Amino acid sequence: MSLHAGLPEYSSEVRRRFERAPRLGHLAGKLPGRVSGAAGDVRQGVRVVFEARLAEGRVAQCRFRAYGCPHVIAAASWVAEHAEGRRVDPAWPDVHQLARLLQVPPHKLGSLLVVQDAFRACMAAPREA
Amino acid sequence: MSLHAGLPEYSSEVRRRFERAPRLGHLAGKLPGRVSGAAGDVRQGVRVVFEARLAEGRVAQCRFRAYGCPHVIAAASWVAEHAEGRRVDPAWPDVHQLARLLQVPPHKLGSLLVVQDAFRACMAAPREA
Amino acid sequence: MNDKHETIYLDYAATTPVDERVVRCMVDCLGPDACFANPASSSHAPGREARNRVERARREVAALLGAKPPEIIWTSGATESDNLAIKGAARFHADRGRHIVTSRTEHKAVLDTCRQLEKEGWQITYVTPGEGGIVSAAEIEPALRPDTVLVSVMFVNNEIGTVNDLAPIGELCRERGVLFHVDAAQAAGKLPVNVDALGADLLSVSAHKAYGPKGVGALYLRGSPKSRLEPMIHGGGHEWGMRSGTLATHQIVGMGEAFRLAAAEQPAEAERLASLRDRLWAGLSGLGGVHLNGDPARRVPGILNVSFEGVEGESLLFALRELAVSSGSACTSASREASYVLRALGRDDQLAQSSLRLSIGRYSTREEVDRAVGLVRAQVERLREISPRDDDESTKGAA
Amino acid sequence: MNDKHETIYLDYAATTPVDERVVRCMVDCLGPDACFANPASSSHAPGREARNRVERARREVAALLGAKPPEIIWTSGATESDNLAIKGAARFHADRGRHIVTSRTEHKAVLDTCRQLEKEGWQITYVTPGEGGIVSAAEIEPALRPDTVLVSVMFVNNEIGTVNDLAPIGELCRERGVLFHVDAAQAAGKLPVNVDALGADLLSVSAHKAYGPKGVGALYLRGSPKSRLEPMIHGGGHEWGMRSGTLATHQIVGMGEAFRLAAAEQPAEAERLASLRDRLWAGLSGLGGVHLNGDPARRVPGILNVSFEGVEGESLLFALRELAVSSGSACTSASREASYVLRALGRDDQLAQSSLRLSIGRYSTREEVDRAVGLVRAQVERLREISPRDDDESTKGAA
Ligand SMILES: Cc1ncc(COP(=O)(O)O)c(C=O)c1O
Ligand SMILES: Cc1ncc(COP(=O)(O)O)c(C=O)c1O
Repeated sequence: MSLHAGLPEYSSEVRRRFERAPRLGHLAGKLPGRVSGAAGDVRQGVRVVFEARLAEGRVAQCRFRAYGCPHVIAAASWVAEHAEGRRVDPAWPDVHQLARLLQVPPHKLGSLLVVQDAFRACMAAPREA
Repeated sequence: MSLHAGLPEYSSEVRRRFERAPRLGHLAGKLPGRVSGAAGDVRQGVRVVFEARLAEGRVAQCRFRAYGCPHVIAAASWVAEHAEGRRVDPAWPDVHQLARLLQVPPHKLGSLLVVQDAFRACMAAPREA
Repeated sequence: MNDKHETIYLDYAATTPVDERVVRCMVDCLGPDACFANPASSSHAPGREARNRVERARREVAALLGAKPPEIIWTSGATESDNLAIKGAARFHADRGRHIVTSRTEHKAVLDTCRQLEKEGWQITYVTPGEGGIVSAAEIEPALRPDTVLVSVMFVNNEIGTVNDLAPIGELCRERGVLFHVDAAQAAGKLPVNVDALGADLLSVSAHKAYGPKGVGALYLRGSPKSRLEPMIHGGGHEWGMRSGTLATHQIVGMGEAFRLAAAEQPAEAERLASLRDRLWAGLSGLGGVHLNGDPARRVPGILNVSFEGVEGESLLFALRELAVSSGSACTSASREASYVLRALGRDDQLAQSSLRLSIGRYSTREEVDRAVGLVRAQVERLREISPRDDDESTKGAA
Repeated sequence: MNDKHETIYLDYAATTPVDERVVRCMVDCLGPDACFANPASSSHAPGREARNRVERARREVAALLGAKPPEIIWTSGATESDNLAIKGAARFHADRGRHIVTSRTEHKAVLDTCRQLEKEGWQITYVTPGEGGIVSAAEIEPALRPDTVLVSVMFVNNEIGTVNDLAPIGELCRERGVLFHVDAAQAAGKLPVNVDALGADLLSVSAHKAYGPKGVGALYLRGSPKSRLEPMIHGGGHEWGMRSGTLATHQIVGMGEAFRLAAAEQPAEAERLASLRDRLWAGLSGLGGVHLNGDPARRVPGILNVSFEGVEGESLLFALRELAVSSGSACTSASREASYVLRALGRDDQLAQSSLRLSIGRYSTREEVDRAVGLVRAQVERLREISPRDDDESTKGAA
């Protein structure tokens, strides 16, 4: 069983985000402008949820939760952190950019797509009043 | 090559006779009553030669030479030594007795037969005048 | 936490360290002043001394298995033993039939060998184990056919540590005139192994699962050298022509000593390990949402295979990198593939994918077990916190 | 003389002791505090460290042969390498043809493997070596056919120490699109071996002929892992699927270190051995009636094979039991069988049967050589005295 059960090399950025998980969590209380979105399925090994508060066409705050490998957790954390202050942009984030920044191996692109999908779903979701 | 190149176990009698070769040699000078006989072929790995001096129906002296494995050398030495004093007996020696006495493995019986044949040829040979 | 911390080794089922007493016996057969000669060099005393040590080791291995020394054939490990047993018997008895029965939870050394025979025209039935992953006569009997020549079932499963119910299978095979091969790589030295009690005609063992060296094993062949197998490796006719190649004295001597020690120490050690294992399980199961894989009772003392709800396997393994453990999933391939053994047991994908095999052994201590429990609990709790709740956004399964 | 005297080891061609520097590297991979983990356990740091050492060793072995690391496949020794090379290539390329060319003086690991393929439908041509036992393109070329898929010729003959003329055979094979396998078990570490210079597609080596451990070897496969062989041992897919089974870290590391040392020390050591060997030959040939078997010039420094007129082989061996040497005849079988290599060379039965292989190596000293010469001279003289003269009784050949 051990033969193929190797761990990939993780970049220091992935390691740091996996350990500390910055932007992990929920946005507390009732928040006007709150949106949330998710993608993936635990049964397939990846599920990511984002919550954000939008204000004036920008992401004011963003939090994530993730079930997945360290790359997924790191990517979700990176997206949540870097979303804050950005204009809402339906084309952001981009998996290839994420893969480059975090040094994610090519066979993990599918998992990163789930992160992208979850964030885009969040941006497109109806805002809480 | 080494796989089958083993040495058999030799009994202490075989070892002793191989080392010291009692009764090795020739009967020197011109001897009335001398007989000699041989058997075997160096190309087949065994050749044995006996010389004896017969007197009054008995073997007075006996010497051997041998080309062969330690069992052959020991058997020839044993035969030469034990022949001395014996009555000439066309049925002596007997390979099975030799094999027992010297603890010769069964696959060597063929080689002992050469010893037996050489001695019997010697006994049956015409005497020197 | 960093990678330079001392790792706690909990992977004894993958391989064991070589016992220092065994190392000494091995070193005694290596250097220029040691017993290094070729055991086939029967023309000289050093060669004969090497041969004597090889034969003494053969007696030790035979003794542990309840076999006769000539029934032990040295190999390079259980993988080769499994190959030689299955291909060797199948090819030798090809005229009697070309059907083989085995189980879905065998080691790859058996399964891949069977796949190869399928390519060569044999038919193989792979039975699904019964309750708790146990293979018993109830699964095997319906699979037998008039042209079945061989049944191959492992003694102890290497992933989940369960002990199959072999004696009735052996009896069944005897009745039907079918050869019975047992892969005992994970059993020898861990629990009593007796070829007669099992009814085994062929039995594979490896040294490195029992504190002997890697790269040496043996195949038991009932009635050898009169009974025969088709050899796989030709050249010189060592091992009654069934396995050629220079015998590796130090490896064989190491295996002999390891098996001798196992025979002497197994009962006490099994007790110690069972109690450590129970402590480990008590600590882990306290977390909640932790499942033991495989029958809880029919198992070797050293192996625990557990699945964790709500944590992903690769993250768990990485979070636990201070522990040397095996995972039930293959992370390096494109799509993460859950263990075929756990799938054969009917575990759902999430649980199969987040399983860990923790295996303890001769050098495991209570302190290590306690540290491991603390680490697993902390990391599982942390990963569960990172994970979305069932009630996070829409439903769990939605895309 | 008794058996307890210190034996002088003159059987380095049968096996060598493991160099103490190699022993240390091996021990570093054995015990509980050593690098003992399974190199396949990529899920944890100890496993990855073991894998790193295996890969370092692979680079050392590749370097000695002028190969790329992925072209090295670990095996249990040259016997397995020869089997895997010949059967693996033959079976993989069976659709291209089923004819193989080899020589009558190959090691049994090649000859018995070829015999097995004959049973399975292949045709084999066994060429007789040329002058002095040397196999060259002149012998091989006439044997090639349009359906020839493989030529297998050893580099150095293990019985007589001759060096075959391989580069032109490699070129010939390249031209004809035929695979070329070289059994280099007796060459690696003894003389420069370069797969490109030889034109070899496959090349077998063993650790224990070069001061590494018994039970580990390697097969070089040009272009691996892209080029493929039919594997013999299945189960888990180690070594790019071409040889399954747990990698024996200490064995592989030992082979790597042995080959690294050989690469560093070979030129100087070859010179030292050649001069010892010349001293040995001078001493023996002084006896008269002593014949050197095999070409006197094209040979490795370590091996002398000599035949003695007028002495029988078994008695010679027993008389020389203070020397650990190999004999050219098989004494345990019912009819003493002379070496097939010497017979292929055309030696008459008496000389073939009374041959000795004396092989020297890293720990051989001038004093040992001188003692050996003294012993051989004394014992040959004694046995010749015991032997009947040509003129004893009737003629030599009479029954
Ligand atoms: C059940 C089982 N069979 C076979 C093997 C293969 O044995 P080896 O590692 O000696 O090739 C193993 C271990 O790897 C095993 O656990
Ligand atoms: C030329 C040659 N080929 C193959 C072998 C077999 O190698 P191993 O002893 O590693 O099985 C040997 C030595 O035994 C040999 O000398």
